[in-house]
Amino acid sequence: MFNFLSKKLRSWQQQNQNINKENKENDNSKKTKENSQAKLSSNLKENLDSIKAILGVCEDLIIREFAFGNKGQISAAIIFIDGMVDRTLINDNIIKPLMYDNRFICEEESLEIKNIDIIKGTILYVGEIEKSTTINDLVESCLSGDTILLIEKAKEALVISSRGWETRGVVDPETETIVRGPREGFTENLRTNTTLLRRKIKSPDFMLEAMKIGRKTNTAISIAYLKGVANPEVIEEAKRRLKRIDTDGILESGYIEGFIEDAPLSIFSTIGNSEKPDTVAGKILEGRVAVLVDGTPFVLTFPMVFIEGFQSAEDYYSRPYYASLVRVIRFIAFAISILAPSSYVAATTFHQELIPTPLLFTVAASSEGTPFPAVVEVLAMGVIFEILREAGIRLPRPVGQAISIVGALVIGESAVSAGLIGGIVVIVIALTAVASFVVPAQTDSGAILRVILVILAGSMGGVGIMVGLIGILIHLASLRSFGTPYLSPLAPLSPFDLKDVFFRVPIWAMLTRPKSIVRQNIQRQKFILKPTPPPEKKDKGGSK
Amino acid sequence: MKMIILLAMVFLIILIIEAPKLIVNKYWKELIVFLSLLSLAFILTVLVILGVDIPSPLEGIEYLIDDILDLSWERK
Amino acid sequence: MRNRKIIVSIIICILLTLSISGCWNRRELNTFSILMGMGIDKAEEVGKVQLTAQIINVSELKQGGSSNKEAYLAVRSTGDTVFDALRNFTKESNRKIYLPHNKVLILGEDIATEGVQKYIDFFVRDHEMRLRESVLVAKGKAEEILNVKSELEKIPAAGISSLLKSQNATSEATDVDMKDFISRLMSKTTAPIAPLIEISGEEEKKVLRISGMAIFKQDKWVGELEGSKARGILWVIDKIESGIIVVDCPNEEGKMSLEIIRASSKITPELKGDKVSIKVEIKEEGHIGDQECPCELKSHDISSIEKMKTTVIRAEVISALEKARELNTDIFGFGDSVHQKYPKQWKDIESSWDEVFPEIEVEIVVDAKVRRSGILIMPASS
Amino acid sequence: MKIEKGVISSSQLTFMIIGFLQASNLLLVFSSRIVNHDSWLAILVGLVISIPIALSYAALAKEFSGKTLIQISDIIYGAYLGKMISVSYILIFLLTFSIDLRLFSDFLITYIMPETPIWAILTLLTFLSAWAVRGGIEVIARCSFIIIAMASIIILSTFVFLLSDMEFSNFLPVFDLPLKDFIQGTHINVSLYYLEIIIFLMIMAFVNKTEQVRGSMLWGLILGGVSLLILEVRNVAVLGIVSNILTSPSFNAVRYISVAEVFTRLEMFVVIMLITTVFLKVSIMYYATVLGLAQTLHLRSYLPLVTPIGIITISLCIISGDSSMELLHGGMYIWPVFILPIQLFPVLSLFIVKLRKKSKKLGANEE
Repeated sequence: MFNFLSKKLRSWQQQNQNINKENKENDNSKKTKENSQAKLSSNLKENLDSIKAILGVCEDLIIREFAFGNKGQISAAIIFIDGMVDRTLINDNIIKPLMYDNRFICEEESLEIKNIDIIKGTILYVGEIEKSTTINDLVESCLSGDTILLIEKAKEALVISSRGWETRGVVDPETETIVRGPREGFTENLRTNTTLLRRKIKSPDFMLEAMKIGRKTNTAISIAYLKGVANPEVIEEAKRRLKRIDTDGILESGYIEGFIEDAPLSIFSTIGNSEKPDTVAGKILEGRVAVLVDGTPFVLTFPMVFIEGFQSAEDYYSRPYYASLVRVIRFIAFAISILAPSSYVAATTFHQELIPTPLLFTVAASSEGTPFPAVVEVLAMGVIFEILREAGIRLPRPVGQAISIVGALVIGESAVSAGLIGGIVVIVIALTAVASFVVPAQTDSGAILRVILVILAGSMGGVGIMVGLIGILIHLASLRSFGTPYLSPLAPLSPFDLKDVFFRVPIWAMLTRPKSIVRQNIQRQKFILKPTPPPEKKDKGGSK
Repeated sequence: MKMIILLAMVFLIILIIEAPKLIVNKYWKELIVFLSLLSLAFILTVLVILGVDIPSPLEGIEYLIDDILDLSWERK
Repeated sequence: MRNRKIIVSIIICILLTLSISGCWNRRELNTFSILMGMGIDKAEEVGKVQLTAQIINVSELKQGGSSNKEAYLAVRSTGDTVFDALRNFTKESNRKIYLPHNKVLILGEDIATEGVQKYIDFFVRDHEMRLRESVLVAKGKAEEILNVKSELEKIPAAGISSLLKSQNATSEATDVDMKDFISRLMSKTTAPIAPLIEISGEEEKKVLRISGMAIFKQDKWVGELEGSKARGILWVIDKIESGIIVVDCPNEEGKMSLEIIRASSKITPELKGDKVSIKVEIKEEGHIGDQECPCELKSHDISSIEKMKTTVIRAEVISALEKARELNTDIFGFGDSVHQKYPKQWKDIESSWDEVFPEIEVEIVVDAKVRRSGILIMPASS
Repeated sequence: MKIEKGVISSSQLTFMIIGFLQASNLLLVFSSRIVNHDSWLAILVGLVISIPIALSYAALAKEFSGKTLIQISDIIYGAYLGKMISVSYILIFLLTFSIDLRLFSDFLITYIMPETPIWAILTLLTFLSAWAVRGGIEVIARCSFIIIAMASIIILSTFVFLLSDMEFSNFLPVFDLPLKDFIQGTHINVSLYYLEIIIFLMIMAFVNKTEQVRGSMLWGLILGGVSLLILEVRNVAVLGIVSNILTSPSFNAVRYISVAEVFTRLEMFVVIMLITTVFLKVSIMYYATVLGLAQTLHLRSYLPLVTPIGIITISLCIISGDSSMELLHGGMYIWPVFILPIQLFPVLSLFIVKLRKKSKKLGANEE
């Protein structure tokens, strides 16, 4: 016993040491990298060679050597990576002015430093130019799409911002389609995305902080928040967690989510994501922090609470009564999506007395002669449904339709008429499937919960379901997202925030930001904004 | 017998899960309390499974209240 | 994070133990048969109970189940006690009987006259039983009642259940559920009542008929009330839903039928010395439903109709009362009402209630009204 | 060194008390068996009697703000006597905890799954509570609002559904029983339902605003008492005399619901309500037991005690009574008598503290 324990302990310690070692090695490699930050020499050839040595001979690396000056006496080189730059900008605004502008008359013994400043200051027609002296910097900016201008005899180089690559335009987002509201969605381009947000919140308080994560990918990310509203602790914590990330690559915001979320092993996500600028802007205005990642249209927002999944941007654009009705329907649909199969199993195998008599006859008649117990039927149908769904998403559209036909025929008709499964099971699963799409944020967690609850219901009946639900409740109650309890504003209860949970009050009555998220600047609008008719004019002879 | 082996396994799992944390943190006192409570629990459950007639604490209370102090509501 | 690992492993442990021990109480729908109606009789062997159960043949209820079999099966079994007999069904049937959907419990005549207490305990004690099931008393054997096919319903028990509900239309019998029955049984003075069911008609065309109310004394069936006499009880215990009262036309030949729309009653006991007197106030409202005589009714005619109606109601109550006095059973709950009003004096009266009850003076105050005359002002014939 | 870092708000304390009392729905049978249809009166009188005692609990908690019952008795009675008192408190908590668990398992077995062995249900419920207890007081407190919201909706809606079946003449004649029985019924009410909130002396220490404890205690007690009252009125009005012979009048009353033949067979809601509130109550008791033990032994964490105590409880549940009839007898005649002095003990403590303070003041004045 104790042998075992001590072994276990020892292996732990070893693991820890190994990890520490690795970390140290990483640090070392970083240091050597920093040491090797060679400065530019004054020889163009040398500089080019050292850049080539780092970047290697790639087909998309283009080095254009040319000469300029009134006598063509200054040789220079432009380095850029094809496909990541705006070619017309390089041709028209960098090479053309340099070679065409003859006013650049230079003495034989002219100083190289002066040349650089003159070129930067008077010749190039480009918005953003920086000077750089180290080769590493040059390589990095070249890789991110800038153009480098190297000049003979200069110990500095110009980094000319010329990023321009094919991007998708701003289009209707696919995951969150709405009827009323802005149609634009985020794109893969970080700059476009920040612009979309900036266009919504034109305030000096709106802060965007840049960061680069990923040793190999060097992915740019931005932290967006509203200064004076967002909880500074959350911002600090977010930055701390983001800085902790030391990985080779970030390809999508999901990577970031995985690294910074509070409950990495939970089936519930504690960080929200959205593809719509208006949704994200709304969340930022409520005091949340957003993280935009280059290369993905999905923007992370946190702190996230459970009920956020039930709120849609459109709720706030439509009239409050309808919005509230839809809200309630979403809650019902979520309940159906996780409870319907397990309730069916529990009712038909444990609590037949709960089924009204005529319904019981129908259910009994439909399950008469089917070979499998109800649990197996429901689980199998659930798995088949998930397979169909997955196939439908992954396959190309035309084939996807074929899948749905096959699914409908095989499962809906043949299986029932062959007596393999009861007709009621098909109805239950179909209802579940439809309901599970109503709350997209919880679709994935719902699928898992469904399976767990069906198994529990199959072994313990209704008590099993209740045990499962209480377990879920305990789990949800113990979750936090960046310091905010996941179940707030329900638990802990903050009565003021209930204005936006089961029903949505009119916009003019939404006086405060959610208290569980924001600690400062709680009030978001003036107190009396309820529209009223203008006061009646008191002149009595008005009718004439 | 099958039940007792099963029970021993459960207790072993509990021990493996809980004890290392206490040892790593050097919570010696807690470890002692934990181990003694766990062994008490083990003895109790084994006795229950073996069907040994353990006197119920409620019977003791009933004896105290009813027979010694004569305070039971039933008598008055 | 360690916490979660612990939780996950505990969950695995529990799931393992659960799967090892198997699932308790699990029964698939096709492993038991649903009971719709139950009848209790005395078995031919002395001291044994015979149960008749009406269970559903589910595959026949399926749509398109076109074979000409019945949708139900009536099975029979005997045993020393009710529960014993119930379990003995499995000797002949491969499926266990499932009780919670039982609609009617029919007590056979022999059982009812012997005393139902010992037979009914199971139906209250078992967790599968509900307090909503109807209790009936059969004239003859309960088994025979359950064997009579229903014309409109696939399942006879469901037919009996809806037959009971339709008694509202005449209010000459009322549905008595298990809760009412046993709460009357538990009361020290109030006697249970239950609708009485019998078979009428010839061999091939047997039909079931609710003939009135059975009156119990303690737990023994002692007598019955039929037709308007049965309505007499319902007037007093406030169970009248609807019904027709037939009176003579005020001035001319012919009859009128008056429909009862709503009725309520109130029992007020009074204690003077040792003498108990009861005042029963009945309020009734109704319409003219049918009129044979061709005359237009004036307002004073209406008041005479009301008077006649009052007399009819009073007569119905008195006939029930006389029957109760004759059998000396307190079916109206007079004892309980005295208890509720005079809790202190009650202790003295309680023990001698059997002597007190037949002597009680009952004052019947009926307030009957005719409110509307249907869509006619006067008969079409004039 | 603080053993519990969590902080709860005073409103959460109220919710927990309400849920705690709503769980006593299960125990209603103890007093209603004795006082029959007058049990509503016993519940009301019991509530009135319990309020001053509960307030003295709150006063004690305020006197020693941030200290649990165990620490308080350590301070008042010194190291040795205090330890003895603490141990007896813990034993009582453990016993009440296991008896409640046992009664609930008995209920489940009687009404829903008669063939399931009791240890399976006990293990499942204890595991759930252990999970919540491991999460700390904050998790239990957060669960409480959702649980009591659900339970209250169920209580009110079943009341409404049953309105047409209620007969209020069932309550007549009022006070139709010997005084002794009434006192016994009230006593059962007081010590089995209301004064079990002595356990909250372990929890009040973690309320963020100590001055609001008094109010939330009062509100919790009143609202919880009112929900018990509603339940009892519903049961007696619907079932009348039959409710005296049933092991769970609530379950049978809700089973009786039949609104337009559509809303029928709703008894699952009673199970839902009971399972959630009993879970809450049991978790609170579990937490108090474990925390109390850890504090008595001056441990740095209570987490290692959770699993062993849980297993001991399961065994205790199984051995605590051979049959439900035995438990019923104990609950009706023995247990209330046994537990009342312990429940009144904090009042004595408060008295001692006040006396000491006064004498100190007097002493200070004389000097």
